[in-house]
Parts: sequence; structure tokens; C-alpha cells
Amino acid sequence: MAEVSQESKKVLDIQEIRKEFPVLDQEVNGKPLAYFDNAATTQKPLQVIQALEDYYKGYNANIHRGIHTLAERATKAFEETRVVLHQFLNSKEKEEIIFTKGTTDSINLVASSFGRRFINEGDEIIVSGLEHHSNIVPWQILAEDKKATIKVIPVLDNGELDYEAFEKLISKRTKMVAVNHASNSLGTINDLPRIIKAAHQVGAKVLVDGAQATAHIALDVQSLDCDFYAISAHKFYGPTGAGALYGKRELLEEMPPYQSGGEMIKDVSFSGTTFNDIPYKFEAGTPNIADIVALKEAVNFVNRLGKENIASHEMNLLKYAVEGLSTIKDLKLVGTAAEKVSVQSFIIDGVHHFDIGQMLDARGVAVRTGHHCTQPLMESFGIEGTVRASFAVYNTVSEIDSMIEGLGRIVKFMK
Amino acid sequence: MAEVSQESKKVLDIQEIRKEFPVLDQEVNGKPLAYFDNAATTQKPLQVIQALEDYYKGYNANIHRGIHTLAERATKAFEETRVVLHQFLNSKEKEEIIFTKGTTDSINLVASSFGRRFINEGDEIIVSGLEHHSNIVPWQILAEDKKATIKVIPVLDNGELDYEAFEKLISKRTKMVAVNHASNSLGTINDLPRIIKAAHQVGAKVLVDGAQATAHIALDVQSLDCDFYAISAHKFYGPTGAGALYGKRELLEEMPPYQSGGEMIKDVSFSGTTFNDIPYKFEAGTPNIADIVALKEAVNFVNRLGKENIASHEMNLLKYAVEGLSTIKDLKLVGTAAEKVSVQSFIIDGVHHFDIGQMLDARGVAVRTGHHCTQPLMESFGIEGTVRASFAVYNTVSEIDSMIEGLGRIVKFMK
Amino acid sequence: MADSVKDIQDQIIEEFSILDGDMEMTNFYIMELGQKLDPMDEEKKTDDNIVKGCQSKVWLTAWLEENKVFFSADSNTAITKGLVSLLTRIFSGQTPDDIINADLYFPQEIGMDRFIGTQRSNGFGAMIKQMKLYALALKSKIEA
Amino acid sequence: MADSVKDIQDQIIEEFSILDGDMEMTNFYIMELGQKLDPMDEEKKTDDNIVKGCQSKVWLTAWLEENKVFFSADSNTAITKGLVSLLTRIFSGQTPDDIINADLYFPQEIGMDRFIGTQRSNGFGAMIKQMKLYALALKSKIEA
Ligand SMILES: Cc1ncc(COP(=O)(O)O)c(C=O)c1O
Ligand SMILES: Cc1ncc(COP(=O)(O)O)c(C=O)c1O
Repeated sequence: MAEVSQESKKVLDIQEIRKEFPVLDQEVNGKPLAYFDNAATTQKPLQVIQALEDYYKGYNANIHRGIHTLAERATKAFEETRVVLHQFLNSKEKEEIIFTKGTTDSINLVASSFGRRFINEGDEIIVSGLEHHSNIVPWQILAEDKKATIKVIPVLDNGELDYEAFEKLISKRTKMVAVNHASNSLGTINDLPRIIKAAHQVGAKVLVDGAQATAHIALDVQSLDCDFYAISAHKFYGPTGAGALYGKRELLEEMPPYQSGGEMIKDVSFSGTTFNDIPYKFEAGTPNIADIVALKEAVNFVNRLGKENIASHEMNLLKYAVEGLSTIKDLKLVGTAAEKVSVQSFIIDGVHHFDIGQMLDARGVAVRTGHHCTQPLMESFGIEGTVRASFAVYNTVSEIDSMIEGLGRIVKFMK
Repeated sequence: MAEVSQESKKVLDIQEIRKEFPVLDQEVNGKPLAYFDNAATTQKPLQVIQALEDYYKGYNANIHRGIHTLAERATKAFEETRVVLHQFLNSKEKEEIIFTKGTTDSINLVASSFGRRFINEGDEIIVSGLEHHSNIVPWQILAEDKKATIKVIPVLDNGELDYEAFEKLISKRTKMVAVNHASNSLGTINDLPRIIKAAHQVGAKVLVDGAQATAHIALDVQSLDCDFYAISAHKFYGPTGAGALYGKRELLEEMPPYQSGGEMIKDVSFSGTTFNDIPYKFEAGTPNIADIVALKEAVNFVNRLGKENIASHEMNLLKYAVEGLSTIKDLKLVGTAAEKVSVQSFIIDGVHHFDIGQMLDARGVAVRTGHHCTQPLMESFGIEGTVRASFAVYNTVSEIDSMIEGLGRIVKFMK
Repeated sequence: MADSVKDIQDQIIEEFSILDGDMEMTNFYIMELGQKLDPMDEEKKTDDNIVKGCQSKVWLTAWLEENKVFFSADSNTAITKGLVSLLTRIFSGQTPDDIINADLYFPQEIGMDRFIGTQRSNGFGAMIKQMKLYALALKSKIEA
Repeated sequence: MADSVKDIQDQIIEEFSILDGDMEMTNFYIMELGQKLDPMDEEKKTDDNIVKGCQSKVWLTAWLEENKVFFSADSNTAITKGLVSLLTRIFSGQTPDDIINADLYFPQEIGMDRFIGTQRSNGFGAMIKQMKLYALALKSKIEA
């Protein structure tokens, strides 16, 4: 069902891969587009776009309860993606894969449902200082509701977590540790085995925000032994509006439903309603059928190239970019952890990140600027925001050259 | 921005319209497809599919905070759909349109957020006996949480609501009345002005589940004066995974956020977080950008044809179908309200609805069978389910002929 | 001795071949077969004997006779009853191992394979699974 | 007397035309113009004077002199400061009515119109709106 790359180690032909992404072949402000905003959302290969078209032109229908042929075809395709994600994340069972809108939706589901059942007054929830707002605010709201407390793992100067501080924070009161696999602002890959082991020793559960990991890091939720893993399709070459939550069966079964409505029930009556089994218990309403069907092709794309090969190309780009950035006067790299995904944030002394973003856009280079939805992290570095370049498999060194050249011109002008 | 039909009364050229729906041009089990499962989900015209392709091939980017050119284009297109929906529903302001996954998501948002703020112990929530599970279960869960009570408007034999009973149910204790605009199982169009007036007289708010109305009935939330209106794009020629909630500004502003994370916040810090203005307060995380962009084209499609013209064609089909069905021995129509959308449920004495569905599918006719996510309604009629044929603008009388012929054969065989 | 699983499947395929893939006729024929299914004892139609995962209800029991497995089944819908009658025809009288190891290719050949993929809407796949589970349980009974 | 809103816009378009649509040069030029903007009194840079809807911050005040409106502005980002300098150049010294009724076509001509559409990421549109609101408020002051 899933296309898996045969030779696992190979050098990718980037120019051939670029042909699968029609969006890349355009000019922005009269210059060739260099899309370095991949941590915000990746572009989509033809096979994903084609899957949407095939679905809508071929067998669109509402799923699960329909018994006519189109409904059966749509249901089959939809459920195939569940199997493919189950393999992609290496969950024990396919029923542990719940379809959601994306990472934010997945985390809200856990904060609300797990929180409702398992978080009580006086409990503690640990998040890291690297987290995206989506992995902070749901826990803040839960903590306020339940009179629980939020504890924060501090971040070291290079963007790594302070694990010793974490090990002091954790205690019998800790019920949940919520950390990302990789930081969207800095690229830091967190030492999940260490975190998960320490959490499980005190009986705490661990939710991993995998938004930034899926496109870059080989995943295995069983060997990680995390309790929840949240992902967004649009961050790994898939469509917007679709994502998933992995959760261990025994937890998902004990958790109350999150949203309610069609499909997640077994029987409804005004005297009492019983809920469906997992995963359906957590999938209320008509799902995002087309995008979930197409999501399978995003996984197939990644598998065909091979995550190892993708990561190896991206690491070359990152290294090349860091070298180039280091030649720019007054430029300071933000986030220099030893283990990183292909994200590089930086600031230039005396030049606002907004101006840098605008100037780069003027030459077709798309970067993201601002706090990247990690205000607490920015605050801990004493800055308002950064410029962030994040690379995907289709990026090239000559695109990086254009960015470095643009930065050089800006600095020359501003100083 | 929105294409609006110029001549408002015209006879539609259905064969021409069918060319806009490639999915219709196929054989199922060797027979031409007759798709009568439109109440479950409609098919999508080319302009919707094309909008998805244009987005992903042309300007896919994450929205709102991005300042590069693609992000600005994507943001603009996304916000244009908000304006188009604001016009489509005739809300007072565009900020009153919140993007959601669909009707179920919209209703859950209100039940959770409005409920949290405004529902207290001893309060009453009225739903109708016609409701879809998505407009029942969220209120049941809320009522259980808050020790509030659910009251149910009874359904008359013809499928209309018992308004006199309703007017006896309603009282000062009523805080919310949740009813659909049109019933998905029976087609009944409810007398919303009457319900809303009575509700407002006692200070109750009204949520309208508009899932089945959007494709058929001209909408004006201001003149209806409902407090909330929930819709799904996939029910009116739009993509799956997208929908909206209309809410009156003053209510939305007083309601706490529902989901939390990126985009819905103003400022996040570990000492306290402030939320964004509406609509963004209710739009946490990366939205379903592509589908929301494409949703605009669904509205444009409906506007181009003209809802009045669509409805007039559909009413002809409904009338034709009812006449045909009446010739079938032992067939009983379920739902014969005076005012209906183009949905017809029926049962045949001694033949299980499942068998009818399978037999019709064998000749390419796609109907839905079962309880249609309205178990309490089925229970009140003392049946387990029905066969439901629901018509859209692209359906034809010859398709109905095929259904009637098939039903005749089944009855002949079974008896 | 009963024909083998393979032989019976081949007979079924042969019988259906005259319908020439016409699905409407195929369904009629399946319903006809269902009407001929041996009636199931009413007291066996308990909730415990319902096969999970069906939209239509199927009751199914199994027992051993001389180390062969026999099935009795019923359904509230005519087509499902016909489908289950095909399965009991194939499996009743076989050894547990022959059932457990059976490779069912006839659904594909008679155009009924689409019932297998999507377990939620229809119980064909669930029925087959349940019959194999019965066979497994009864096998351990023999071996015990 | 000040040049009209139209005249100044035409001058701006003329000045920018030598950049030949090169967006990088255009941005540099805009930043240069920003550097020449009259400095704003630090005590006027209050939260009250921040224009809402900007990603970068803009402070903006306005006052009347002989029934003409004058603006003072600043921004924490160079490009926005340049954009606001263009707006103050056009609007400072105009009558309230001329500002209220002004049709600004220069952003389109110099390739800056994309800043207007998406109010959330950038405050160009918000700035223009705020200037018109100031003019409206000051107009009522004259009439009072
Ligand atoms: C009347 C009604 N309400 C609610 C829903 C739920 O809509 P969705 O599944 O798109 O969330 C439906 C459709 O299934 C419906 O017909
Ligand atoms: C680390 C991280 N967590 C969570 C999110 C939220 O993902 P989404 O917006 O797809 O829900 C993002 C992306 O914005 C992210 O980078």
C-alpha cells in the first residue's frame, strides 16, 4: 500500500524532484522563487494534488455508513490512509491513529479529553520553553480549569533544553509532559528518549508535538514509547486541513470523547448515548475525506525518496546556509543545537526582522519573520522575533546563495 | 468578488451543468451512475476542483503571519472566502464568519464555548426530534456537565415539528434552542421565524444547523435573526473538511475561545495569555487553507446558477420522484411535510432498507440507507431506518426512472 | 466426504457465471440462495452470536460433528443472508484447519469482493473472520 | 499652497519609475525615504498612537494648522517608516476633505499595493484608514 524506497541510501536528484512541485517554477517580484518557509508549510508534490483531483472526479462520497459503490470506494481509500500512517509512525495498531485537522487539533483533543479524565487539582503539567503556542495554550487553559500548575523546561543559549533542570522539575505530581520533537523556531531536536524515560518513571504521560519532525526524522512511536504524537499533513508535503493524533490504545480507550456528533456514536437516544470504539470515538462529523485520502500520497512521496536521503540533502543545505550566514556582518544565528532539523533562525543587529523579510521577498526569497508562534521562547532570548529559513527536499544551494547575497546587500545598505 | 446570477429566474440546462461534474460521467456496476446521496455530500463542480489545483500549483503558503508574496496571496484568497460567505449568509459583518471543519465542528464550538459561559445548573436546552446526532450529542454532553436538562420538540406523523408542543416547552429556564433548518432524514423545512421569535421572547438563544439548507434555501441570518448558524461546505458543492459558523458579534465576543494554539492568541507568556479578536479567536492552528479558498468557488457556483433556479429544478425532481414512488406496492413515504428540501425517505414493507440500497446500487443508483444519524427520529417513527434519495441540481428525471424501475423489480422479486 | 473449500468455490463461481456479471441479477440470485438457507434456531439468535461490524445483523454459531465444523446462521437482511449461506455452504463440514487456512477467492470472482474491504458498512469480512475464529476455537477443543 | 493629493502621487510615481519595477531597489528607496522622515517626538510614541493591525509598529498623530491637517509618524521598521513617510508627504498640509476623499492609486503604481490587501500582516491599509479617521475627527473640530 505504501511505496517504500528500495535502495535506502541514495543521492537525490533535486532537479527531478523540483519538477514534481509546479509551484516552485514561478517568479516572485521578477525573480525565481526560493521558498524557504517550509517549517510553516511545505509545498505539495503532483501526486498529492492528483489524488485530490482523482478523488473529486472519481469517487467522492460520504464515508463509513454508505453502502453504495462510491461510498465504499471512498471509505476504503480513507481507511487506507490510516493504515499508511500507522506504518509511517509505526504504531502498534491502526486504531491508534485518529484523524484530526492537524497538530493544534490533536493537542487540543488530548488536553481536553485526557485532561478531563486524568488531570486534577494540584497536578503538574510540564511543557518546554521551546514550544509552539499550540503546545502551550491548551495546557494553560486546562491548568486554569483544573487548578493544576504549568512548569517550564528552560532553554539553554544554544537552543537545547536544559535536561538537568527538567529532571529536577519532574515529580510524582507531574501528570503530563508536552514537548515537541523538533522546534519550529530553532530546529532543535529534543532528546525524547531521555524525557520519556524520566516522565514514565514518575508515572507521567508524554505528548510529543511532531509537527516539525514528520518531514525530516524517521519515526517510531513504539520504540519512542511516547503516549501521544501529534502531526499535521501540511508540514510534510500533504494537504492543509488534515493531520493525526497517535495515542496508545489503553489511554484512548479510557479517555472521554472530544467532539461529538455523527460517526463517533454507537447509539443515540434521548435517554442515553453510547460511544463508538476508537478511532471513531474521536472522529465526530464528516471528516476531511479528500485531504485524508490525499495524505496517503504525501507519505508515499516521503517513502519513495527515503527520509534518510531527504534529511541528508537538507543537512547539506543547512550546513551551507550556516556557512553563508556566518559571512554576514552583525548577523547572529539563533539556535545552534548539536542535533537539528533544517531550520535556521537569525537576527541582524540593528535591522528589524520584518525589513529583512520584505527585502528578501523583493528578490523572490520567501522566509518567515516574527515570533513563529513561540513568544515565550523569543522572550527567553530577549528578542521579539527572528528571520527563519527552513529547508525542504526541493531546495538548492543556489537558492541559498540568493538569500545570502540579498542579506549582504541589506547590511551594506543599512549600515 | 462573488459571481451573482444576473437573470434570477431561469430554467437551468441540466445537461450542461452535468458537464461541470466529471464524477457523474461514470458507470457503476455496468450502469450509468445516478447519484442520489446528495444529503450526505454533494459532488463538486470543476471550478472547485480547479481552485484546489490552482492554489497548490500557484500560491500555497501558510497564512496571516507570513509577509512574503505567496503568504500574502494565500491570506488574501483565504479572507476573500470569508467575505463571500458573509455575503452568502448575509451576516452583518465578515468577522461574524468563523471557519470550521464543518457543521459538527461548528456546533461543538458553540456547545462548548457558549455552554461554558452561559449554561448553568437547572437551565434547559431545547432540541428538536428531527435533529442529526451532531445537533444532539454535544448538547447532551453539555447538559450532563452543567446539570442542565434537554427538552425535545416532538415530531408529527408527517415529519413536521409540533410547534404547539414547542411553545409549551419553552420557558424562562430555556437558554438555547438548537434546531436544523431542514431535516437530513425527512427534508422538512422548519419554521425558523416562529421558533426564533418564541425563543427570543424568553431570552433564549437559537442555533440553527444549516447543513441541509445551504444548497437549497436562500439564506439571510440577519432577517432570520438566529444567533448561530452552522454549515458544511461539502453539503453545497464545496470540499470536505471545511465549513463555517455564523455567530452574532456580541455573543462571539463574550464567549471564551474553543480550541487554542497558534493564530487565536494575541500574546502568549507563561504568566498569562491574551486572545485575539473574532473571528481569529476561534480559529486556532493552521486552517484548512486550500479547501477554504476553494469554498469560494462553491458559493460562486451556487450564485451563478441561482438558488431559486436550483430549488425549482429540485422541487420538480422531488415531485416526480414522489409520484413514481407512490406506484410501488407496499412503499411508504417517510416525511411528507408541506415545506421540504429535495430529500425523500421511504420504506418498503417487508424489505430491509439495506437490501434496497444494495439492489439499487447494483443498477448504479446511489441512495443512502439506515438511520441517517437521526436515531431518535427513527425511534419516534418506530423504524430502524429508511432508504433516502436526495436530489441536487445535476440530477435528472431519467435517473429517477431508473430508481423507480429498480424498486419495482425488487418488490416483484421479494413478494 | 465433503467437497473441498476450493471445489465448492469453483462450483459457486460456475453457477454465478451464467449471470454474466450483471450485479442486479447477482443480487437476486444471492437473495434466492439466502431464502434456501437452513433456518436457525430462534434461541440461538442471541446478542452473543451477532457478528460485530455488520450494518445488517448476522447471527452465527458453530459446532463440531466428528471433528468437522458445522455452521448455522441467519440475517435480518436478504442479501447478507444469501452471502452467509454461501459461506456456510463452503465451510460446513470442513475440518478446522481447512477453514482456518482457506483462501477465499470466490467473492472476487462473483463481484462481491467490495463487501470485504470496508468492514464497517458490511459484515462480509467480519463473517469470514468470525467463522475462522470459530474453527480455531473448535480446533483447540479437538486437541484438548 | 501644498500640491494636491493627485499631484504628489504623480510625483512619487515619477520618482519611482526610474527603478523600473525592481522590487529590491524599490524597497531600498523606500527605506531611504523613511530615513529622511521628520523625527517624531518621543513622548508622542504612546500605545494610544499605535496604528492597529500592523505587524510592525507605527505611531501616528495628527493636528490642525490653519484648517489643514498635519501628520507626524514613526515606525520601528525601516520599510514601514518609508511607506508612512510617503503618506505623510501626500497628506500633510491637505484639507480634511481632500484627505477623506483621497483616492490613492500610487501604491499600485509603485508595486506596493499588495501591502494594502492583507491588513493583518502589514499596516499599510490600516495606516491609510487611520489617517482618514484623523482627518474626519479634525474636520468635525473645524466645524464645531
Ligand atoms: C442536518 C445535519 N446536521 C449536521 C450534519 C453534520 O455535518 P458534518 O458531518 O458535515 O459535520 C449533517 C450531515 O451529516 C446534517 O445533515
Ligand atoms: C512545533 C509546532 N507545533 C505545532 C504547530 C501547529 O501546527 P498546525 O498549525 O498545523 O496545527 C506547528 C506549526 O505551526 C509547529 O511548528
